Amino acid sequence: MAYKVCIIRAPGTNCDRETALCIGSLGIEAEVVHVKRIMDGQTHFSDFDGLIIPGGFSFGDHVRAGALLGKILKERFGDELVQFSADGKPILGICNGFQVLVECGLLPGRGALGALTTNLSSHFECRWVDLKVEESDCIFTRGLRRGIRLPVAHGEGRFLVTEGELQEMTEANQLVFRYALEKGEAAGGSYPENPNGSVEDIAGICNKAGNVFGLMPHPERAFYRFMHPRWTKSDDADSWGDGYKIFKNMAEYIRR
Amino acid sequence: MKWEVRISYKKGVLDSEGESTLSGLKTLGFNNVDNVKAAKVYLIEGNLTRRDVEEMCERLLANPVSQDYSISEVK
Amino acid sequence: MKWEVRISYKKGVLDSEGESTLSGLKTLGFNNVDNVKAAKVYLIEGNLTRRDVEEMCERLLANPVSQDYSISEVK
Amino acid sequence: MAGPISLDVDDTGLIAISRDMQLSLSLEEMKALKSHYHALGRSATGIELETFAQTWSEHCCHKTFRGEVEFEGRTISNLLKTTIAKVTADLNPDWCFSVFEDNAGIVDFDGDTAIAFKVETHNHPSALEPFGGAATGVGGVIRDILGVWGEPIANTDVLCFGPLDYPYKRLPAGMKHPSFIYKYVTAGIGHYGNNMGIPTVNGAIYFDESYVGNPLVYCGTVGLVKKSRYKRVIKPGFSMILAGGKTGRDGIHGVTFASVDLSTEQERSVVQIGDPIEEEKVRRAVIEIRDQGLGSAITDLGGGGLSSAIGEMTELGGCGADVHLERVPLKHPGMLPWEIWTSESQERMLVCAPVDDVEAILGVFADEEVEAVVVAEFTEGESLRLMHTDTVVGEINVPFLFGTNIRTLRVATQPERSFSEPSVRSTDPGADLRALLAMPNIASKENVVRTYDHEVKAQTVLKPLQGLDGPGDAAVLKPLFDSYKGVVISNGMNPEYGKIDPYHMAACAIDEAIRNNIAVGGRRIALLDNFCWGNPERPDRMWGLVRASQACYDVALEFETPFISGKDSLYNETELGPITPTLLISALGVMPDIRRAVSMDLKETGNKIFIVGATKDELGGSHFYKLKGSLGKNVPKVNAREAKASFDALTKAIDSGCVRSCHDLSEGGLAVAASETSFAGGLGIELDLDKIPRKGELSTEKLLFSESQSRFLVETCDSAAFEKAMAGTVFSEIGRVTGDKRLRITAGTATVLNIDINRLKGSWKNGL
Ligand SMILES: Nc1ncnc2c1ncn2[C@@H]1O[C@H](COP(=O)(O)OP(=O)(O)O)[C@@H](O)[C@H]1O
Ligand SMILES: [Mg+2]
Repeated sequence: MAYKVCIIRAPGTNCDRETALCIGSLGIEAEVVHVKRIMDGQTHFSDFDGLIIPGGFSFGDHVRAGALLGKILKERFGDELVQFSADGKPILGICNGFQVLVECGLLPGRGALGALTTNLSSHFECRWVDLKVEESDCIFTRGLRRGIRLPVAHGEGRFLVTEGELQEMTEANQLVFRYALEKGEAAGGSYPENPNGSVEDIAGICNKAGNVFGLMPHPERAFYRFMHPRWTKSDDADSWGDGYKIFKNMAEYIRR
Repeated sequence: MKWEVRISYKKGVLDSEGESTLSGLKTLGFNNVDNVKAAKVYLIEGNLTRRDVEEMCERLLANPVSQDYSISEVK
Repeated sequence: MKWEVRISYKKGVLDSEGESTLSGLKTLGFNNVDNVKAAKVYLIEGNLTRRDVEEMCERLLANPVSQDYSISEVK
Repeated sequence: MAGPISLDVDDTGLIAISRDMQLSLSLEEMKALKSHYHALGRSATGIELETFAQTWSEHCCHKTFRGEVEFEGRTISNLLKTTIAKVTADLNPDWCFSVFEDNAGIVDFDGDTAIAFKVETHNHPSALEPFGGAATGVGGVIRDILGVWGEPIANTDVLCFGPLDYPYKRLPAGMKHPSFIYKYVTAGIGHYGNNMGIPTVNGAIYFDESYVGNPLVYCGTVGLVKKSRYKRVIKPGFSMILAGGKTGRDGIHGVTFASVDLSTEQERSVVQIGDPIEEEKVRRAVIEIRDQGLGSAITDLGGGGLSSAIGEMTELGGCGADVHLERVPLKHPGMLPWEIWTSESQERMLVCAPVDDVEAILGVFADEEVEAVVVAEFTEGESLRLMHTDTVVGEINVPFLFGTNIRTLRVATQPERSFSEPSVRSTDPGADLRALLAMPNIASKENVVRTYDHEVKAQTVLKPLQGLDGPGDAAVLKPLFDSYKGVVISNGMNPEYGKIDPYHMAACAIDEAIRNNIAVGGRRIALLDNFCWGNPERPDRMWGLVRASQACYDVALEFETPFISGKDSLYNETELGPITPTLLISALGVMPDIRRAVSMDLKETGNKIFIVGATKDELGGSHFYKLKGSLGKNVPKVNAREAKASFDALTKAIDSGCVRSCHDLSEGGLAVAASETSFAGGLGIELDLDKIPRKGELSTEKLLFSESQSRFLVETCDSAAFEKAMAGTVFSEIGRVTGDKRLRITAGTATVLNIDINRLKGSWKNGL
């Protein structure tokens, strides 16, 4: 049986193609679906084995980044998505997708609240960052141990949660990626290593079960080594980039 | 002194934030909304005259070609 | 009816836009500015009660973790 | 003006009509109209005159470049055809798919895939409303790519501003300060490109006092075309579909017939704020229509709005059309027919299709939530009929509209100027180098570059910042999933040299664009020219334009690099005077395998450093002289024949795999290039000036800072292989990569400078 992942898009989503190519190259069928088709009832989330919310500027990121798409998903398809996640199907939100997951309440977790707000620099920023991979149950980062490098490109990536929820998330091993110094330890808020001022240098989080994952960096822009900004220094242009493993894990998990 | 500066788009200039907020609200079921306009507000404190604040608007905060600004004192 | 919704950062959440505007103004020589806060305003028209507008804020316009909102009627 | 306008008046009357309706038509043109309408035996209508004004405007038909120029006692007719386009005609390369014809130039790439490239300027709107002006500039050139059925894959931007520290006191009233323009122009470019998900991969920022009040905003887009889907067929009976944003009173030039009341006047804003999300939806729909094989022709709506787009379509089809203006979706109710016809509202495209395709095309637009309507039908004959509801408001003869050729005559006279070489010395070369690195034109543009997404689409293999954030020479993209073929994009521009000599300025811009491309591994290069100039009616400006065009012919021919498209923006003058004539050359190269791409950062201790090309006493217009407050005289000159041989050899060297890094020498010369490659690699470098191949006697500072063209600094891991590839060209081993982090330059045994590379990087990073 062919497994299928839904890459959901709204007007302004713009990383759907490259994201589909990544998961698609791993033997999973990737279908890019306009959210309108879900709203019209032509397509259902339940037809898929996984969901990716890719990067971009859904609905122009008006109101707040990811807010409009997030609230539409929450209010119109909240129950369906909660069920989707409860069934253990993987959900990946990249950049704008992470913002959408937070706005629709699938991250940090059901009922709990978070926000991804304007970068401390107050502007959009595109750069590669070092990430520390934390101990977690996140199914997307299985086998990732050492630090990795991925690019970020966003204006609203400063993750905020209340004190209490942060503690709960930490205890439940929901922190997955933290912005790090080149040597590997967490950035401690220092700029530009932490590019946006996120609390606790948080770059990516998952739900308690580990099958819903949102991150600001773009793994699809680090799928092959030749996407890395310093690939010309070595001669392994052909090998995988640091983002590959995230999609590979997703594919393997779906086929489990 | 505390001043409030409000920057909005001039009539006829596209307010895409207002437009998409309107359609977002409708999608969420607020069918009685007819119109939404977005604007930006700066609250500026300091030992400043109205003339100073006007100058700030002209030199940095607003573009007179596409935006209107209004200034009011906050008591 | 016409309502004005104002969205601002919660206390304790750094208002990066306000900060960068402050430093921009200082660079331009406005040395008397002490503080700048940025906020967003929506002017919403329609047959709406205050309760409707509150609901809009809770359901879409404001994020409870990072933002406060206030509503006033525009006459 | 609803009523007919009689052209049966004398010359003064004609001039008055042109002036009052703001048609910008010359007396000759008005007279041609007069006799045309006389023959027709009727008066003109307002909308008809508007159409002639648009179609015959400088913007649409390039009067200066296609007109006649008196130059050095002879008459050049059609500068474009006899210089720029002639390069392409003479070379006639079989890989040029479409040149100087459509909205963008198109060259072959890989099988059925071709590459389209276009660069436009958006200067005046950006002076008025920098954010909106720059954003709509980006949006406009993206539509040029959509307008050849191309899928946009990358943007470039080259920006020219006044000095950021220009005194406020000296600004004329109403003129915006360069720092305001700089801030909002860069924000506008980032906003549009980022939101549309098109990476901004390459560009430049340049400062000069002449750009105060008249910034230059060059926006370019590269796209992929499927040759088998490139269609331009128009036949009577076909329909024209207008799709995208609503049409409003934006950017209507020809102000006013009947007196306008205040409220409408307010709506008619001169500037527009583009909506990238709308254009992103339009992009998806257009590509889907293309891929489904629907539609028969396409074009964008830019200057002149519907009047230009539909007019050009009828000309292309050799037919007429019935246009139903009341069907156009409007932003502002009650717009008059002529306003609808000439509105320049953004984010609109025009698709032509046989009737059988129309339903399906409308369906694709609807799927993307893009408004689309059939606005016109092509008809037999040659009449462009404009209708509003059931009234015919205008009827224009298409052959007359496009065939009337009133040649503009310009005069070119060389201005009398004299130049001299200063006698400046460098008593502290290290301090001078640091000062150079901090000069705004040389300093790091990272603060701007990082506000643009240069990675979206995940195809950017060589990025604008390379190694430890060094300045890359060119961007390399890998646009196809299943091929390692690369697209290489670079720029060249040297306004400073033009202050001395426009001919050599143009030659250097071409050399720079090409050598940037060569440096990373690009080849089979196509060029775009983009002239921003002052008023061409002034003989001195016109003389420079002719000389620069002549250089384009001479040099590009020698390099065997055809021009495939271009643009001119003239009349860039304000009360502060004309801008420094500015020619941007954009280069589009390809490479067979991106895994061979070479970045500019040093890679490994012990590798040898070579310089390619000869160094000469050419500091006229150099940044070293500028630093010392002089302009000089000895402007760099290009020996294109020698340069081509050495570029070809370097390409061979790169393909052999022995080149580990390569950086071109430009502003600031050898010393600046060495600093950049070194701090970008985080490694030291040791150079001996005595080993530099040169022409004539050169002092130390001239060796360090000369801006002679066609030169590179190359790091190789295999000197023998490199020397073999380069045999027969001018090059020399001048140093090596060192493990310490110092730039050490000697002249034989004497130390010229010895500086920590991080100090150099500090100066460079904090210059802006
Ligand atoms: N100065 C120029 N140099 C080279 N080509 C030019 C120049 N001006 C116009 N062209 C060519 O003429 C064609 C039409 O140009 P233009 O009228 O600017 O098109 P558009 O309005 O679609 O931008 C383009 O393909 C362009 O290549
Ligand atoms: Mg065009």
